[in-house]
Amino acid sequence: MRYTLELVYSGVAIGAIYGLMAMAFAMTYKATGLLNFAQGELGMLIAYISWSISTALGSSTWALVGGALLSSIVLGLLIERFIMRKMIGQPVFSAVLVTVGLGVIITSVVLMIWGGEQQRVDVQYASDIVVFAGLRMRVSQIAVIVVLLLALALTHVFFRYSRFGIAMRAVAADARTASLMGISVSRVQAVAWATSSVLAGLAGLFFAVSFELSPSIFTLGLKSFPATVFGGLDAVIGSGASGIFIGVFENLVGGYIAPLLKEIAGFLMILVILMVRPFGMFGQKDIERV
Amino acid sequence: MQSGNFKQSFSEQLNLTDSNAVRLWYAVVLAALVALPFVASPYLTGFFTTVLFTLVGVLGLNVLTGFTGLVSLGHVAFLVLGGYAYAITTVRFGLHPLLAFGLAGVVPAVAGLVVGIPSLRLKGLYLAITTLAFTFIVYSLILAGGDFTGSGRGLMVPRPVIFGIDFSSERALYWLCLALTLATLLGVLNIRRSRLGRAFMAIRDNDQAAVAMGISLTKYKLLAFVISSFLTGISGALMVLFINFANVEGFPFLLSIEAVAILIVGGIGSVLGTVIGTIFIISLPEVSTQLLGAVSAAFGWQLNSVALEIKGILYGCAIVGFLMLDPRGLVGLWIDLKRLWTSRPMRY
Amino acid sequence: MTDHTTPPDEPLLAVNNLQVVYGGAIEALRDVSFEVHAGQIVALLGANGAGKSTVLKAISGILDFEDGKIEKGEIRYAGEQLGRMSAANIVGRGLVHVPEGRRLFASMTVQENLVVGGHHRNRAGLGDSLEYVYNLFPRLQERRTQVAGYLSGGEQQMVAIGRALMSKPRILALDEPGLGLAPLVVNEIFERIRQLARDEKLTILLVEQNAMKALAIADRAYIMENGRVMLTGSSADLKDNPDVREFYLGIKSGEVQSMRDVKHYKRRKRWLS
Amino acid sequence: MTHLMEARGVVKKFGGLTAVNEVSLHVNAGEICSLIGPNGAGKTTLFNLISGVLRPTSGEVFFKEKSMARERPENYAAAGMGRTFQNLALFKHSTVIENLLVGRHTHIKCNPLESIFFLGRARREEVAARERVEQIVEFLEIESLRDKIVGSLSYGQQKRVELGRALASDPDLLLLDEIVAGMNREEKEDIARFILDIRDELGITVLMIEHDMQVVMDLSDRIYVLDFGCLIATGTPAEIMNDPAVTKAYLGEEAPSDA
Amino acid sequence: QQGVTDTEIVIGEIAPLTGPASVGSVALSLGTKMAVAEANAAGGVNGRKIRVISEDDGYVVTRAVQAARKLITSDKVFALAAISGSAPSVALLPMLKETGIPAINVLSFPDSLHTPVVPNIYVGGASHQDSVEALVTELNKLFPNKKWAVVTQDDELGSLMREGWERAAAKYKLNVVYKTAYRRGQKDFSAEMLSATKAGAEILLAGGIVTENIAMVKELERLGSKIPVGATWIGRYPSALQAMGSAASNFYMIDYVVPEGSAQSRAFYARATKLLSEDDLKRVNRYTPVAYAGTKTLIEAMRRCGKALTWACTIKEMDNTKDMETSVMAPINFTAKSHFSRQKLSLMKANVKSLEFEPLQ
Ligand SMILES: Nc1ncnc2c1ncn2[C@@H]1O[C@H](COP(=O)(O)OP(=O)(O)OP(=O)(O)O)[C@@H](O)[C@H]1O
Ligand SMILES: Nc1ncnc2c1ncn2[C@@H]1O[C@H](COP(=O)(O)OP(=O)(O)OP(=O)(O)O)[C@@H](O)[C@H]1O
Ligand SMILES: [Mg+2]
Ligand SMILES: [Mg+2]
Repeated sequence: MRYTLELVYSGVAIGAIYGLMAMAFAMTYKATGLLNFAQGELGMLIAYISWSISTALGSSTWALVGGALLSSIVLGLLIERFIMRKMIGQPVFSAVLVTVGLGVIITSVVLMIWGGEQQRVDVQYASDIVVFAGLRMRVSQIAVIVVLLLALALTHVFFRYSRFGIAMRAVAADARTASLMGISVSRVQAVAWATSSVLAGLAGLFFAVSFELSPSIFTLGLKSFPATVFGGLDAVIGSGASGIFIGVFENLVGGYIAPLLKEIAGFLMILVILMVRPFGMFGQKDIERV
Repeated sequence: MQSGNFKQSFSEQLNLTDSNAVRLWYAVVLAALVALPFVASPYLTGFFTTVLFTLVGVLGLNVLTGFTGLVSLGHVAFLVLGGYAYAITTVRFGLHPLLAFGLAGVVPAVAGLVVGIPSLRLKGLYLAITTLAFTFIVYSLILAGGDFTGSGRGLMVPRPVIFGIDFSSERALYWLCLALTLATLLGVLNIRRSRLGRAFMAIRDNDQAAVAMGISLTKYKLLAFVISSFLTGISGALMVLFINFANVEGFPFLLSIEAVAILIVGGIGSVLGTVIGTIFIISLPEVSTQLLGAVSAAFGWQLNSVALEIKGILYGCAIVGFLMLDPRGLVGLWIDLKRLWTSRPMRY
Repeated sequence: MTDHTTPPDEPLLAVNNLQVVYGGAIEALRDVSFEVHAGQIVALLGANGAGKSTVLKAISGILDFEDGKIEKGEIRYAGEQLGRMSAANIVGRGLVHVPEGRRLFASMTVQENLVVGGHHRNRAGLGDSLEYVYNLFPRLQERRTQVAGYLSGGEQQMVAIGRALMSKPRILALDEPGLGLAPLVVNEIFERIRQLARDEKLTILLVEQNAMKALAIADRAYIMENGRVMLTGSSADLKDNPDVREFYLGIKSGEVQSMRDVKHYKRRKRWLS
Repeated sequence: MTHLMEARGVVKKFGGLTAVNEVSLHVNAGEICSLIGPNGAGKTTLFNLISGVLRPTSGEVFFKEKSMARERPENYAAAGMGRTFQNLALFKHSTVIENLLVGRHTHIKCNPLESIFFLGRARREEVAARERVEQIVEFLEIESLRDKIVGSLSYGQQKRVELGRALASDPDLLLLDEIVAGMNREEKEDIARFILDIRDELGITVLMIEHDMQVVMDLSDRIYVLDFGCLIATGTPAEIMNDPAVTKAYLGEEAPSDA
Repeated sequence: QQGVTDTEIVIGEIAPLTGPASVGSVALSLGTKMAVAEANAAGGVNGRKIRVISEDDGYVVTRAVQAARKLITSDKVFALAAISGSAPSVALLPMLKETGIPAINVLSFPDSLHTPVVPNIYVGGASHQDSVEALVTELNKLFPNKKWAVVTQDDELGSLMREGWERAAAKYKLNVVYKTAYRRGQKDFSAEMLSATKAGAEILLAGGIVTENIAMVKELERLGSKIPVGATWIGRYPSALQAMGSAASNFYMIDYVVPEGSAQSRAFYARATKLLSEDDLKRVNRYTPVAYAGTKTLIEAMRRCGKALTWACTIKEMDNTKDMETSVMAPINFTAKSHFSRQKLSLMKANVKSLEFEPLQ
């Protein structure tokens, strides 16, 4: 029982990070109809940048968080303005591949600037341990869970009380017609890229804090695919929630069935889910009738 | 004199080319390719060998993704299966190399049949992700395969001797790859211009209409997967022969992405594009290395490891740049050039 | 055709010597010029592939989505050059284009489609417009929560028109509004168009294949062939033009001839050839 | 007498809404029949039921005396049913010729392997297919568009390709869904003439949905009128014209050819 | 002989100098650089200066093969001072056998490189099996009859380590309460560590490379367990210790390269500071001395050949390598019978403050 509880807890902790990444994926997908394959790399880059900023300012937590938010927004906007905007209305997979190329660039840049060594992102209290109901939790883990919940709440409010959600769907569905409706495609996508990169940045940062900062943490992007697909590529909130679910699921598999299966458990899970629900749990299925 | 090329009979429309000039070019290129190993350095021969066996696999992917519009991010799985099918059948069971080659195609083809099943329900990126999942499963299976697959250690694969031809020399291997590549090329071009290829493209463009025209989605989607994985499997076997070694580390997941990159950078759906794309992507690292070497030599830089990362940056920039230049891929540029050439001095 | 000595009242929309090229190779329009004055209904007629839709695409600034480009010529709207302006800004200035082939957001409900149409409106204005559209097309009222992708062809056409009206445009460019609509509804729509022009001073640029109806409500019409404007005049004049009567209205020797009596395949007479 | 196609009490429900309700109709060989009715009456849905795109909730469709209830959708074409789509369902990224050739699919018998080797039969069949297709191209006067990518054609041009693709399959029954929509008078006349000819010369039976009363009234031998999924009238053009129910539900007060 | 003029000798080196796997290889090539620089400073090998061409294979096997082909056939190098990681080096084997070019590898030593003996290939170091066996033996001395947990990778490395573990376990009748493999590249070890502690493990064999070990150690810390953790030299980077932070307080490492805390190591760093640039110095780690030793041995053999430098002679002299002192690890020995110089392994302990490993006294 206590064992299960422990498994679930640590599953939630890692799942929250997947969740943030998954939300980031869904956010760009919802507004552009493409999966940003550079997202893991983006998260990593932001983690590095904010780490450098904070170390430069005497490793202060606020510098770290501020740096992350600032750099991620800037990066998101830059990417949209100078790269993705040119791909509006172009074949989806050309655009997707551009993000792949972007990922390659980012990885090399990171290795070039910061080298391949592991770094420790030490934030006050972050790795301190709180004991609650017998569970030993790191502050950073609690923080990421809280952040995910916040992000979920905010996006909910955002989509609920603004017409932006619909505009995003319109742009993704048919950029040309959307612009005929007076929607500024590039503005909508800029917002989407910025928010998505903030989410990705937070995910990357938290990952770096709770594990380590190294040029291999971009794999976090790949690891979060199952969450995104499970929730539905365009379901921002769904994906976020699914992150937790996948995290817990993986841990239970690892703890009860076989650690070897743990890493692919998420992918096995979505194989099953997609057979039943081809557009994920909360995904928008596309309509076609003749 | 002929004022342009007019078809005299319908069968002429079916020919792959209609101008003798083009035929001549084909002949020249072919001759050059065959003669290459005599003039080129072993290193260059090796490079072209890489291009050739990669091309086989990517042409396979093109049938699936380019023609039929089913995107696969997991093609490396078929590559692995093909490679291991060859390795295991020859090393463990001492099968005749030719048979082994057959199996190197058939085993992945069967797997393709299985992976194809989701494609009957799933669309676009959702399908892509399932193929990705499939890759991880294959990796795990191979690693769990114990001595049979040589798990992590992999299997040493000796070059075969077929009909007295010893393929252990780089030349012989090159010619083998060349032959198989040309065969594949022809096959894929035939698909492209025949009923089969049209069925594929019909499914890609509008599956409901395709059904109304009498095309069975189940049959043709699975067929696309089978053909595609078969070719990729063969490519895998050739790759294993090239590196004399079957090992999962030899087939990193990135190869899947690279294959897709080749397709799109070259020009998705176009056979010519696939060829251009393959040459382009495969030579990128080499070229960038040379470039870097030259530059650093010119400026007398000490090339420390850090600078080497520039290669990665160049690689990425090339992909991004060319796609932003022309989202149709390199073949798009090629077409524009040709039109500029033919329709001079007028533009329309 | 268009005299460049600016008439007493500056036209709301003026197109001069427009040349459009698709994919750097296919010339769809050449030297197209015409004017639309405020409150007018102007009709564009022409055979398939004549370039009518291309004109509208050029005006509303969505050519680049199809790799099309304005090579020459200018588009003046309310004293501004539209040539380089982004589609969104053009809509913001009150020029709205109902594209051909409906192009609804298939996975959204009817109501959501309409709301997207009213992107620029505040909540109150949005409410009014919704109401207006719904009583223009009662059919949509019933279907409002249904996914647009599943609507019938005609219903989709209704949504497309309604969606454009949602943004209270100054000038409305309609590409074959009557397409696929039942006769009753067509009459209804054309009646409404006439009203909008008359009562709310809405200016209308109308591409329509049903010349009979178009000429019935238009003040002026331009007839296009192969990317050029071939003939222009007030609807009244055109109605009497023998060629127009034969090829566009199907009226021969006084009355509309039956489709069965059309013996031979087209021997299309060109005004210029 | 025997009907080429007959629908017996077909019903189609989409969730709550009944799009087609207990409709029975038939088409005799060599006829030109029309199906008219207000928007959303269920005409296209009925077409989809007849051509196997959708399965009826209840009721049955017979084609050449044979029940199609158990037929797989992709077999309808081979059975001799050809159709066009109201909202253009073309293969956008392929050329016009390729589109029409896909229409020939069921007439080419070679198997995948033969296609890959492309020798003997495969090649012969391809040649034959192109011959037929070129005739159709000529017929429809779209020679100039032959090698254009369909997606780049104008709406009306695409309509013609739709028609051509349906014809390429040499159907016995041709279902035309608003084929003349988006054409001007002159072009409508051509298509009209054309429809008469394929009936008279090729003996192809036609069932069409149209909102253009001119075309309907002038061409049809018989007309079915659908409203809210139910048949409300059937008969010759003359009868339909004077049917008050039809006038009220569909035509409106003024004359069909409203000058 | 190829690669030799009367003024210079060209030698080659293949390693994954780019990509996340580069940390070790970069340091490696620095080691080669040092050895060569020293030799050249001392007037070169019998008057010939040595030049190194290093090729990057990015740990892609096909590229490793191409790199080797380039070095041997195009650049015509005389010898190879490194032939990349495990999988690539095995792939290179046939080509190297065929050409017969002398090569020494200190980055990886899969069995097929040295058993059966390949005339022209030499490897120096300690196999993963031996390393783990030694690690377990030493730890078992320090912490007798504890309950063991063993976590290894699912790939080749993992299987080798398990082999070593089995040997030791059999020899000392060790009591293992938790034994599992994880998928390569895994980052989160909460489930594993939890199960291990639940099973009552009192000492952990961490079979990861770097990241994995870091994750395991930190996870144990979170779970509040202070059990000793042992790992092998693959991931012995100062940065790893730094990333572990306080969690490393009970972290042990087995390696055949002297610990940073030792006098020899300090001496080596002093030497490095002379020969390497500022930012290169930052990239030095335990792979630098390894390569230094390897290249030095190769150079030594070449020197003994005298003016008439040939492959045959070099190979002969390599075979005569006896107690070759490199000051950073136990002496290196090759004979015609054995081309694998098994280096003596010793246990060391992490020092959380200095971020160094210190010898156990
Ligand atoms: N995206 C495109 N790429 C290339 N050519 C195009 C494109 N769109 C249209 N064309 C060509 O431009 C010409 C005019 O097209 P347009 O759609 O304006 O005709 P239209 O007058 O609207 O015809 P219709 O009445 O059938 O709608 C046609 O010949 C068409 O083939
Ligand atoms: N797949 C579907 N799911 C839900 N409702 C549908 C579906 N297909 C059609 N409908 C509904 O069924 C009704 C009939 O549609 P249908 O397309 O048959 O009308 P129609 O007679 O063709 O009208 P039009 O003349 O405008 O084309 C419409 O109200 C439409 O909303
Ligand atoms: Mg048009
Ligand atoms: Mg319809």
